[in-house]
Amino acid sequence: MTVLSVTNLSVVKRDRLLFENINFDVERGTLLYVKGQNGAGKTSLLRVLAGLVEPDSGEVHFCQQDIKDYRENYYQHLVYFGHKLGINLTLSALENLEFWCKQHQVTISVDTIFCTLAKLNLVGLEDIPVANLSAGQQRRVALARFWFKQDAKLWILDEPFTALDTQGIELLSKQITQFLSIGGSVVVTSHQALRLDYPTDEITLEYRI
Amino acid sequence: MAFEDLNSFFDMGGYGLYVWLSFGASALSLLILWLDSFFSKRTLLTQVLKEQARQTRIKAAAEKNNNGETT
Amino acid sequence: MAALMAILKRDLALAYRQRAELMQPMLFFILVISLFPLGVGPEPKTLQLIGPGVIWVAAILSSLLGLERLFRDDFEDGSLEQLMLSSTSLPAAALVKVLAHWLTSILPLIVLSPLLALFLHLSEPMYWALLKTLLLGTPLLSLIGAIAVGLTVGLNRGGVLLALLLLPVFIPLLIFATSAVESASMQLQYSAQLAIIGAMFLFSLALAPFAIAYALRVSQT
Amino acid sequence: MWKWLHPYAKTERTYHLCQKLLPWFSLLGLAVILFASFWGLAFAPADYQQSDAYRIIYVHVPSAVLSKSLYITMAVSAFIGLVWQVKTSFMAMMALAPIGAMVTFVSLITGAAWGKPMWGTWWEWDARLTSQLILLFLFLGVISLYKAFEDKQQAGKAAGVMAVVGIINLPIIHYSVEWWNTLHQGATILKLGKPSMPAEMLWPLLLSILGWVIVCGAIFLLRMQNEILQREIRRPWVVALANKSSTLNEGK
Repeated sequence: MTVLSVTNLSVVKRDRLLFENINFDVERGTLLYVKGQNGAGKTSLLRVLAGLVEPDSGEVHFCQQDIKDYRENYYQHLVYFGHKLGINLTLSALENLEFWCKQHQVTISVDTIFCTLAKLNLVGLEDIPVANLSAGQQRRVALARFWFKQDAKLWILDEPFTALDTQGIELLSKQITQFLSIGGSVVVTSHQALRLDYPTDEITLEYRI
Repeated sequence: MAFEDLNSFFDMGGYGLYVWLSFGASALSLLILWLDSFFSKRTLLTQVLKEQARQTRIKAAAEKNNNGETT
Repeated sequence: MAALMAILKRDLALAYRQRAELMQPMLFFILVISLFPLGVGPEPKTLQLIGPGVIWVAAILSSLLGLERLFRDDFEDGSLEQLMLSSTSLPAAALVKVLAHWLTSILPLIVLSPLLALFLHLSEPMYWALLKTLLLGTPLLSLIGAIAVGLTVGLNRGGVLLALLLLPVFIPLLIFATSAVESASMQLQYSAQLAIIGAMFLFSLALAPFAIAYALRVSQT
Repeated sequence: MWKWLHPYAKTERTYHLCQKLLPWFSLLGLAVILFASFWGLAFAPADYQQSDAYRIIYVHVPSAVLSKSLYITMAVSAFIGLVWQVKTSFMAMMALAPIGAMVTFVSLITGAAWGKPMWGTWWEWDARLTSQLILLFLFLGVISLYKAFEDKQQAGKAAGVMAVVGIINLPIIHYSVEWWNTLHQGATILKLGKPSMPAEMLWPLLLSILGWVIVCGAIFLLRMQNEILQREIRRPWVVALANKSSTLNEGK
């Protein structure tokens, strides 16, 4: 059963054609690794898949429903992680994650948040403003959302491994493989080689001047 | 004593409202500023204690990880 | 519904944490108004004549100052993206954010208005007319202002552009509000002007959230 | 130069100095201010022209005098901080600013309350009141500039520059407002300042000024400690102090 299907997609950004007639499908339990040089349009592709940006032409379907028309249902099952972390710097990690869960209709107790943050070894940093944390720690706070949303069917991650230490990378890779094994599907871009022992489809975007 | 009895003292020759408003406002402002300074001193000190507790918590977790790895 | 309440609670908590920054539009409001007697002269008659117009222009300018902050932080740290990617409807979330912004930065201006009516020697009936026009008119400022802020949030030098976009749109509100206060000074009925301001407010209350949601989607690069 | 002052630049000694002086200042200040106010309110004779309304002078004049002198003290400590890089003087400046703002605010309220019986309106654009209002804006400007910075060192320097700029402008503002006022209205009949007063009215006034100075001194000592604690929150002596004071509280 295809989770995500893209038919002849083309995106123009600042009057530059990034890519055109891109077609691919993502089945349940598959990992799609989007490769390409800097400026090839990987981030723009992911933002179009998430429905944040309108494509120039082409359609994106989630479970055979166009994401433009069934936006609410699509976002019910999507978790997105982009370059901007999506956490407020004056709030504490705890407040940020509580807010994120309320927004995405995830009912969660405070101590599950605490023990997830402990897993991401952020012990003792839960209730101070996120501004006081290092860049890597802030990313791990933002990545905690992948431990919370259980009913998600699709994860879209834009270079999640940058600024993470080896322990962080290993933790996230384990979580991704575990999600894939229970039938979730993941679209990811990354500059480091993916160290996931899981069959991955690949798609490469050529760089156009 | 410039006033015969108590309520002429409060009446202040008909200007009681203005006199007592001024004295009340100044007393209140001084009091509020004193309380604000006093309580922010206390919160600063408790902040130091909280920071202490956080450090010990982090150290304890770090030790637990090391023991976890070594065993 | 719980998500909308969560947004309101978060924005109010954030505003409380940055209350020093919140004080600035209020100080600007008092300062601008106390400049006028120094410029025009302290005679109560002239001050009363220009009073309503001065207070309303100052209210519009200081709300412009505060508007910039409405989506800026959320856009920069990505919370706006996550908000758009949640299943809560964006127009409703935008309306809640505008309400939170109105409560935290424009309501204090209204709370200050008696002091300023004192500065400009406004009479009692004039003050009540001013208060009514402020209570009805300033939400209109926030709603329409939020549309322009939604459009310019992506540009990093949106400040002056914002004023350029919004001031023409605020002119009808300024005209009816000041004329309401003036007719109050002559003990005349001003419910007609109030009705027009109320109509403008309800009109924008109905349509602005969708326009704000669209503006936020447009400014996503 | 000023060798004996340098040890106090060391924050821990300043903190303990403030701790020693605090009880004296607060008790003495409270006593003097209460005594003087009561003396001024109850025992000083009524004024022949304004009967008892003039008693507001026992609150208005001390706060007006104090607001100007506190601004000057703040600007001087800012100047010392900027020129000789003495960190504690920036802390002193920021300890003084809220007290100055509060005292100026009080002088405005008492001035307006005194103006109502005299001019019939709560607010009158009288020269003295207007320059007090502008002084309040100068104080609030320095405080909000200080609060806008994350790093306290940088904030201190920036606020210090604004305080020095303010002090240079203070006389200019004062005389231009006086000139503006006489230009439009002629000197107001009642000189709000210190009219020549008989001795039994003057003594309570001088004493209440002294009372206000001591009370503001006590609040300054307390706020100075706060500024020191805020800057040195990670230092071991602060941690030791916090533990000692917490065990003290449990002991009580």
